[in-house]
Amino acid sequence: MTTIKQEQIVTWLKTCAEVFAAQRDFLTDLDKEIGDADHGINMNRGFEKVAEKLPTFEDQNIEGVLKATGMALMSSIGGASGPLYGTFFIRASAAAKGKEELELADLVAVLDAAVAGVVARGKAEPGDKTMCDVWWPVLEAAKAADTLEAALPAMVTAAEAGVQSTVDMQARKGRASYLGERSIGHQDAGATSSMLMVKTLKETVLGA
Amino acid sequence: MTTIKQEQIVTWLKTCAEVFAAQRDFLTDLDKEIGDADHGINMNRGFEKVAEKLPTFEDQNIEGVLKATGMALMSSIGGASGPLYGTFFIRASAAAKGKEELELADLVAVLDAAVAGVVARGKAEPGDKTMCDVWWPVLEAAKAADTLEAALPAMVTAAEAGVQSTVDMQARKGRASYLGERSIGHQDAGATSSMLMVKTLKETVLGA
Amino acid sequence: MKKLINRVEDVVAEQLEGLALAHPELKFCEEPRYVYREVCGDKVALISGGGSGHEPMHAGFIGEGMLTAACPGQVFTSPTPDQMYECGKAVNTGKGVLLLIKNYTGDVLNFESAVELLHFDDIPVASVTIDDDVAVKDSLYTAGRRGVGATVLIEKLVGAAIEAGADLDEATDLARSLNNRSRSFGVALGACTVPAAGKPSFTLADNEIEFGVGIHGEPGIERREYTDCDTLVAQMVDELLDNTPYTRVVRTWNREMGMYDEETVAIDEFNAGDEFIVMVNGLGGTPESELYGAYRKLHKCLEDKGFKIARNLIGNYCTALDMEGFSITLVKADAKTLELWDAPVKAPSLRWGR
Amino acid sequence: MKKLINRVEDVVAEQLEGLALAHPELKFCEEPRYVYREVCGDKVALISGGGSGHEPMHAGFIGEGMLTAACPGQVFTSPTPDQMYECGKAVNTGKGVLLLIKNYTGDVLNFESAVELLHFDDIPVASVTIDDDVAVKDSLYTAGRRGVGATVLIEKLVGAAIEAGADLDEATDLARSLNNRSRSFGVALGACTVPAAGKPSFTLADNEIEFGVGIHGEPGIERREYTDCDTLVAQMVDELLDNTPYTRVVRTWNREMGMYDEETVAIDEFNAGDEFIVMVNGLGGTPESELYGAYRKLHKCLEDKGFKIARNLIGNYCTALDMEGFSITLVKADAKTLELWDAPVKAPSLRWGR
Ligand SMILES: Nc1ncnc2c1ncn2[C@@H]1O[C@H](COP(=O)(O)OP(=O)(O)O)[C@@H](O)[C@H]1O
Ligand SMILES: Nc1ncnc2c1ncn2[C@@H]1O[C@H](COP(=O)(O)OP(=O)(O)O)[C@@H](O)[C@H]1O
Ligand SMILES: [Mg+2]
Ligand SMILES: [Mg+2]
Ligand SMILES: [Mg+2]
Ligand SMILES: [Mg+2]
Repeated sequence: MTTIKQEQIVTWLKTCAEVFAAQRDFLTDLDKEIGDADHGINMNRGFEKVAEKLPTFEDQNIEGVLKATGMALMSSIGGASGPLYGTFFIRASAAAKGKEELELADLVAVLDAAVAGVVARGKAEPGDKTMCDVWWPVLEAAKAADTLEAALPAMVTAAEAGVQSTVDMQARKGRASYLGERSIGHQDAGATSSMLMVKTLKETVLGA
Repeated sequence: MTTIKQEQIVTWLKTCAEVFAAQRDFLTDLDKEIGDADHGINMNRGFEKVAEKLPTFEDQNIEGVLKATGMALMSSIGGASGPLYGTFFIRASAAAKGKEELELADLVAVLDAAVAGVVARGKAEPGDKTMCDVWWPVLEAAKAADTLEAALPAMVTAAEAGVQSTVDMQARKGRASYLGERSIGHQDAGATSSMLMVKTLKETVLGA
Repeated sequence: MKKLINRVEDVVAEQLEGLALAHPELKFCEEPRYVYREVCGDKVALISGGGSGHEPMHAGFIGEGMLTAACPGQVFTSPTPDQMYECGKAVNTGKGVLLLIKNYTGDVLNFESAVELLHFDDIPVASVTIDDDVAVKDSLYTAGRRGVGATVLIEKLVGAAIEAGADLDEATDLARSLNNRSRSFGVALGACTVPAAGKPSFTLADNEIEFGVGIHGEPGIERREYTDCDTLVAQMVDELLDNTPYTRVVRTWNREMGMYDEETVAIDEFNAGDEFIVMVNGLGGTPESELYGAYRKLHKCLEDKGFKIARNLIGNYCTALDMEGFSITLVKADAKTLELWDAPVKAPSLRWGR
Repeated sequence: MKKLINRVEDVVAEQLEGLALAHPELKFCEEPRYVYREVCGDKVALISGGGSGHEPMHAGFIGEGMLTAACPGQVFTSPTPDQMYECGKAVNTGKGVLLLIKNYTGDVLNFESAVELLHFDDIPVASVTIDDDVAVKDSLYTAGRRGVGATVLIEKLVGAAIEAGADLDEATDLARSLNNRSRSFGVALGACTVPAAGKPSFTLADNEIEFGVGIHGEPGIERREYTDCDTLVAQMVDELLDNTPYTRVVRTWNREMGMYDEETVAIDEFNAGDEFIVMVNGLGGTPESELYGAYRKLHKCLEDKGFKIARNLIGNYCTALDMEGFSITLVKADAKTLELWDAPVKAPSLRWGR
């Protein structure tokens, strides 16, 4: 394996829909601690919509699939995570222009654009206790790897460490920021959903 | 002892105020089961008012004391029991015209008028599960006795039996009537407060 | 129990003080307790009252085109006769006083005493007892149908008629006729907590409701299984539209004789084609959004059965403290009724056209 | 959890359907979801929106003299950009569209996307982000002060200005200036239950409250001991009157450039002698009577400190489902503001003069 195939991207999205259905209550509970108890519901609704619409765009190239995914998320999630994940996929799509498969360098470029989009929208900084605290280390891990086979597990490890790192942070962006110091000690919901997406990608491409 | 003295009536009313303060929650709990959870609060408020006003009328004869008590209850209890107990004392007062003390025959006449007043107002019939199911047997017991010493304990026994008899009745008057058969199995609150007044009278006059 | 109050004993007085501070056109007499407005012109005085805990009913409905005054009792306890008596004396302009009574034993006994006291003071007085709660099936073995939600609508409609010049007899007849055309039914999803009692009046499992409740936190006529909003509303509509005859003794104060005339009167039937003013009323702890969810089903049920909703009122109007639940009230309305409904009203909790 | 709903997924749609059935002057578009009225005349369209669960806000405030349209999201979740975009296109009369945004990350991100979409469709568009919640102390380490109760008052006042002929820039300036003169503070005595979550969002002991809550069932800035209503209101007034400077970056859509201009702006001071429009707002599970109890203390506190209450609004206007608790909002008002306040309004949940 030296590339991620279009079909794998489609499978990844379908599997994400299953993962977010299964993790709905878990993510919502995380959001209950320091948010408004809806992140799991939001992600589940968003990816249900993606799965529902997939048949209408699953034949397109990776650019098209990612773009349609972004639009579906943008118009179904709502909340803070909706425009952020929507932007993530729409920017990723632009960086995947014309692609039918992704080499490691493509993956890095796609991720780079996607994460930059999220940061441009949400203006998060490192340590703000957001999904970006997962995406930055994930991007670094991808950049540091030599092969896709090495990159994907390293990205998962980075994502899991990123999620863990949010526990001790004080939130400075989003709803949790209103809790001030009381936000410390809780795992960020959006970081967790991001990690699940990374993990699902790795499992889709390399197996569990 | 062959009469109930004016001072004993005054002491009785003061003691009733203490009894209803102490039994406030108990009576309210009874009313919670099949009513609106306020009978103890109502009786407590009413007799607190009587105790507060007593200094302004405790020198009057029994007629005056009972009248003022009835007016105080009427304008402070509210609910169903307010006009009923108010009427009870106002009618009792009329039957105690000019009295400084009550012989057994006076007590019977006073009770007779008082109970008739309650019935005229509330239109209760025997077995309707109301305070009247205490007052009727109490009146009978008083009528059947030969001396005050015998009458008072007999009245208490009748009152206690009257209260017990309400347990198995289905309410047909007042708020509890709305529960239909669900009112069966619960002791009536107003019957209980009436019994407490009888018991307190006996203890005031004859000792506990 | 945790409530937004200070000392339990002061709850009613402090809340009324707040009301009068917020609405300076309402005056507040503390001893005996009543709230009133200066009546503009030579009009009949319309007085309502009852236990507190049903806010905004009644004091929130004092204003142009609605009530002249209200006599609030303690929480869930009817007011005492001296309140209605002093209040009636204070607001009577010479055109007389109409007392609206909700049919609960305590209310009836206390208000009827006040009727007598006012009568003996030579004040023209009348009273109408409202008994719209169709959850109560018979009048023989109970204290009769309770007075609940229809009270709000009757206060509005009779207030409008008085504003338009109705005299005491006309206002009384209107109130009585409206009452015979009014039906309500209430349910509780959760109990309320009377401040002085400090604990909820009953507990319900997650799949249980009290079906056919009044407005005093008392249990309903039946504990039922709860599945969802639509099923419940459909059950309530069946109760509301049931035309099983209901008669009871209606007491009318005879101002010549100084005593009550008694007459057995039946309520009106509801038949397909009838037009209604409809109220979906929250009992205090149910969000307005959920009331709109219930209204949706009610609207469909009534239309399916050939009835027409001419006007609607949705919100918390006749509550039972913080009880979770709601009631539906239907008033059969003709053109004249709708005209009275549409007339301006300017009370703290019901306002339009002014 | 027991709620007056059917399937959790249908809650918002069914409740809006009920609203539109009850108020046929409101139209309801299901996909994407928005509620609107036909605008009479060539007026600016005033659009608000946000997560559902705050009823009657916002759809209950659509009507003559207030909102043109509202875009409801899922419960406690901001709407998506396509809703505001399609809605804006539908209600624009040519005079442009003003979007009122509550300052929550989700709302801001979704609404600002809609601003861009409308702009690229050549529709004159502006947005004002409301951030009145003084419980949030700094804008540097948080997402900034939340938009809460003042939204209701600003919707009313700007709606009146638009009714009176204000153009897009005037309406925008007014909204922004009102926002800088508005402060709110909320507390929770008990949590709410999001239908989809099925359990309360937090639990409080009998002597605890959440101090400084928003309107999404989230915990407050601090858990405090609760003693009684008066003490709590006094604490809230201290927070509301505190003049510690607060500045934040305000974003103004530049219709020439097609981008946001950013400017650091401070809020106004409150000083003795100021007149206020005051709102005591229930969060959904607190009875109106208790709000009047709170108003009593608020009135006294403000008068003692030399402020004047020119107008008041007491009731459930900006709620958090069935949360027990309330918020206080103060808007500093001049003669012009009061004139706008007194102007007629005819929305399902706010009505006078019509
Ligand atoms: N400014 C931001 N930048 C990046 N991520 C953010 C930002 N604000 C919030 N988030 C992420 O969004 C998640 C919350 O998403 P969600 O619960 O769906 O939305 P909401 O907070 O509107 O309810 C947070 O856990 C956090 O990871
Ligand atoms: N018609 C009636 N005749 C006699 N007693 C009655 C009648 N109706 C009610 N009662 C008595 O009043 C009691 C309830 O009093 P209370 O709780 O103070 O008033 P309310 O029912 O108005 O809350 C009942 O327990 C019953 O004994
Ligand atoms: Mg959330
Ligand atoms: Mg009682
Ligand atoms: Mg009572
Ligand atoms: Mg949310």
